Amino acid sequence: MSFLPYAVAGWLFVVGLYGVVSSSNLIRTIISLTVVQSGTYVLLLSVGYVHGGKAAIFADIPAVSRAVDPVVQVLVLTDIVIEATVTGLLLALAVQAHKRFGSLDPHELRALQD
Amino acid sequence: MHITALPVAVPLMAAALIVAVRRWLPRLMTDGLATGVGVGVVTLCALLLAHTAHGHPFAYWMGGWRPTHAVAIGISLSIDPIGAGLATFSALLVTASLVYSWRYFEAADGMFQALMLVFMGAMAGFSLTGDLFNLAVFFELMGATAYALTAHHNEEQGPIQGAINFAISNSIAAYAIFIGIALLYARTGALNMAQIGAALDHHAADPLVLVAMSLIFIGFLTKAAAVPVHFWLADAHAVAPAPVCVLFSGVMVELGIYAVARIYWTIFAGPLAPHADELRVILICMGTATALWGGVMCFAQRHVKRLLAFSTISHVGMFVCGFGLLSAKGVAAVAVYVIGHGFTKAGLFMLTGVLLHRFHSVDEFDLHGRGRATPFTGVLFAVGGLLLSAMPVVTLFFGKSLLDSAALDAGFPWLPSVFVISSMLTGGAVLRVAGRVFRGWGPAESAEARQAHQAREEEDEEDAPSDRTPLAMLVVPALLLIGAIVVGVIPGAVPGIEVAAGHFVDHASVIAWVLHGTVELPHEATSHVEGFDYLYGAGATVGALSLAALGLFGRPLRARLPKRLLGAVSAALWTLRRLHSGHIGDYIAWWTAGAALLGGATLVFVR
Amino acid sequence: MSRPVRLSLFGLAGAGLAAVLVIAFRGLPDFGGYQGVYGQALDGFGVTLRHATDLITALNFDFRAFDTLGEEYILFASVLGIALILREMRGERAEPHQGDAEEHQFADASHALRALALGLTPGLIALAVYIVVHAQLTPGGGFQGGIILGAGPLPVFLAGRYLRMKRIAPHVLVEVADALGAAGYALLGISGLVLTGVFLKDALPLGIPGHLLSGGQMDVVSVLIGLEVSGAFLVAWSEFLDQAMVVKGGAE
Amino acid sequence: MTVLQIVALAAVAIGATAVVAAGDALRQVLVLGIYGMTLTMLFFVFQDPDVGLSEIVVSTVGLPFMVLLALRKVGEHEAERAREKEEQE
Repeated sequence: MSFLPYAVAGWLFVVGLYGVVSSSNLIRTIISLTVVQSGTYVLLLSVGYVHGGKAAIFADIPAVSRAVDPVVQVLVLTDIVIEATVTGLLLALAVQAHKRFGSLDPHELRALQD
Repeated sequence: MHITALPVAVPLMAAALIVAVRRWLPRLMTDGLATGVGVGVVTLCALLLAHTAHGHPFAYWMGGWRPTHAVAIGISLSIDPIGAGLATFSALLVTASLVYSWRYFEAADGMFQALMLVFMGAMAGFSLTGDLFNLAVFFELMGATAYALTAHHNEEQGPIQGAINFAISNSIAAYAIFIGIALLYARTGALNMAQIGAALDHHAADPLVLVAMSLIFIGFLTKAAAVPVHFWLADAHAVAPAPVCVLFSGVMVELGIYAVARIYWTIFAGPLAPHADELRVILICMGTATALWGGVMCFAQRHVKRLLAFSTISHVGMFVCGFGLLSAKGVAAVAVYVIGHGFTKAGLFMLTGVLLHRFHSVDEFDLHGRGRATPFTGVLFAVGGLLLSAMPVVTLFFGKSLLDSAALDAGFPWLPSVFVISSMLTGGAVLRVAGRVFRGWGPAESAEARQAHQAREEEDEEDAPSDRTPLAMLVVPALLLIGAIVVGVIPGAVPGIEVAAGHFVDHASVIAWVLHGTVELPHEATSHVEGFDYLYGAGATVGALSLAALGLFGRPLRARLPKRLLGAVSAALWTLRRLHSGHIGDYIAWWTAGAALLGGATLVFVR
Repeated sequence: MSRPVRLSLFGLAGAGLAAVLVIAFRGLPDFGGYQGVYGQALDGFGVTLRHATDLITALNFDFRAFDTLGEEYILFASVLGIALILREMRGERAEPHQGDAEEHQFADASHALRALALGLTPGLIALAVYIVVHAQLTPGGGFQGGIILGAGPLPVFLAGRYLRMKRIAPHVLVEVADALGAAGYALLGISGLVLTGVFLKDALPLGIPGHLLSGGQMDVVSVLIGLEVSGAFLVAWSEFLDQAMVVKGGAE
Repeated sequence: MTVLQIVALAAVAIGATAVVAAGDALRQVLVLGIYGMTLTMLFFVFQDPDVGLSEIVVSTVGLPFMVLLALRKVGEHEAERAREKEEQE
């Protein structure tokens, strides 16, 4: 059972990749990309979890009690900001792609075939 | 040093300020401001380089959070000559590119200059940081800026598609890096690279460490564009504006290699030392495949920017091999080669920009003979081709002779011939273009008419082709090409890089100076150029010239070859080209395969 | 590659990657049994050193503030990229159709619903400000508060008044807010350099843990980030809104 | 491991699969919103309230708004093209 969080993280990563590879609509590709990234959140937070630990906020608990690892949370926070912004950038590109190609199917985007 | 953080902070702040006032600032002032900041950052980086070059690498702790009991609680910039040198080099290229683009296009209200400055700060941060997660943050920052810059010409199909492929490939690469970081953090409880390295020294290379290494490697190698995770590069480089390509090919891709090398030597060198032989084979296989694939595809192009893009991939193959030799000499060779290649490739992309500016096309056949109108560009272009073939006594030549000698030392006597083939193909392709475009040599029509449309559609933002080239657009590439010639012959430059590489690969000493501030640096430069190096170098240049001639005048010769052989070759080439389909799903399928292969290979062979 | 070929390649590769990941993950410490030196060191003296009760904020805005600087510029660069990519192209025209933009699809909404939506705006802004200034005390900070602050004007749009929303949050202003927030963060780092000799080092008094003005520069950082994030998200949203509501033509 | 954690993890795994498997893009946006909720729940049971708060503002406000507007723009395009086609015929 203790392997479950890690397994879920791996699953998110691979299933998201499947979404990216199999997608026939760029907006779906982009959404699948966020699933890949959420795999990294789950892995990081699972790594830093401590049984019985509290959130690392010491407003009303004594500082000596066990807390979950604060560092991984900060990494995930950064990760989430990156997700939101890069996704926005990609969506802008998708909107523009639809204007230029008249389609969002990667198969129809044929400007760069070698 | 007090100024340590400024190469990152100053360009970022300047970019934001330019955006804040961009609607009211005249174009001239925006350009002047951006260029001024560029010059300032080059100076700052050069000061860092000068300080460290005399044997004083040091760690700068942000916010004053020095490590307590060798546990880093803050983020360090870990400054050594290689990192500071790369920061200087990248700042120099951004500045050159900013000057070049003064007249290049109607930059949209300062957004272009602001993005270029962010890019500059991101590359400086990437080169200097000593923290693994911070490295990934700057990787993403470089990425976000680069995706936007790629799509600058938003009126055309190519740039949009190129930017999408670039962004998705590199985002997934970043996620792989995050997974690797999570694994290392779980094992060591550290994010500072030196501290992770120190913690891993007590462990054997178990599967967790090996997979963490593979994922981080494949992530940064995606940025570097090694086979089979290289597909995005040709797309992005073919469509980005020329001043941006200068940075992509000249330094961004090389930063991927730098990250891999830095991470290996600081973090993994301890546990992997007993397995270096196996790892060497894996990396050199990858590098060789990249060098040859890129070289062949390069020679097969007629779209000049795409041709240059594949030549970059081919050179990345050499860099991967050079790093993969896992020796100080290999690192030194790559460092020298990166400088020579960066200057040369930057110059060539700028000259291609001149073609685009003058004739609104970058198609080799389309431009047949038209380049006679601008002979100076032609001379520079041909010089660039000769430089790429690593002609004796230019910077690239010194890099290559070091690379050859490192390969022989490590027991790969066949590797120099791969390098020669790569130099011949990439140099030959550029020389062929020079001959066809600027002299009108060879036939004006290709045997196959593909690609032409695509290359012609690529337009400058100006409406009509112009008959004059702005001075800056010729002076800057000329200066860069001169740089590519002379850096290697500056007395002490190459031996200095060798000494720096010796420090770079000294795992224990890096940990000591980052975490404890103690510096002990005993290395000396040992190598010198041998007689056979000149022979090899001259051979590659002659080979490149003959390949160019073959490409220009070889059609009658080709008719005499046996049909079956010709058929097999063109079928193989056709397959290779089909793989570059522009379909992001294909690219990510290959990316997954690359990650699985690298991870699987390290798990199976390194034990 | 054709779709079946692509999917079969991925089938093999994905299975391989999954296997590699599982082998690696087996080496991880048991879930819940993590004992890393970094987190423990901080748990030990985060509050005492920084006088901030939310250790996450202390890490984000102080110990690892340099990461956050990079992160804020990722946001800045992406939003600049969005504006660059979606800038008007030849053949496009930006003309709000009175019927479409001024009173768009929610025009049928009852007055009560509209009033409710409009009433949300001040509430959202108040909530946002609370979250931003309590960064060092309770969960949340400049980023979370910034998004909520940015979302403040959105109810006006949802109430069917797009053009009025643009009047509440004009494009130029939000862009300048975004840029000044980003520049301010870098400037804060440099002012640390000037005042204390170290980049990003805190030059402000730490205050009493638990108080509003505790944690030194964290409050300043939080406000700057709040400014930048709200500006950035508003720029991004209004670029997309412009595309959806007022930009016509330009298709090939 | 608590029951709540197991439930949250299972919900996340199922949610991700549903996002990838969802039929059309509009439905996918909806499922993505729900997936964001499951992630938020997971972060709270993992004692990470800061992260949970971030995830909830991004997944309920930040992203869906952009995705929906992008979809609307694309849809409007297709309608326009269809109209032009009709006119030509």
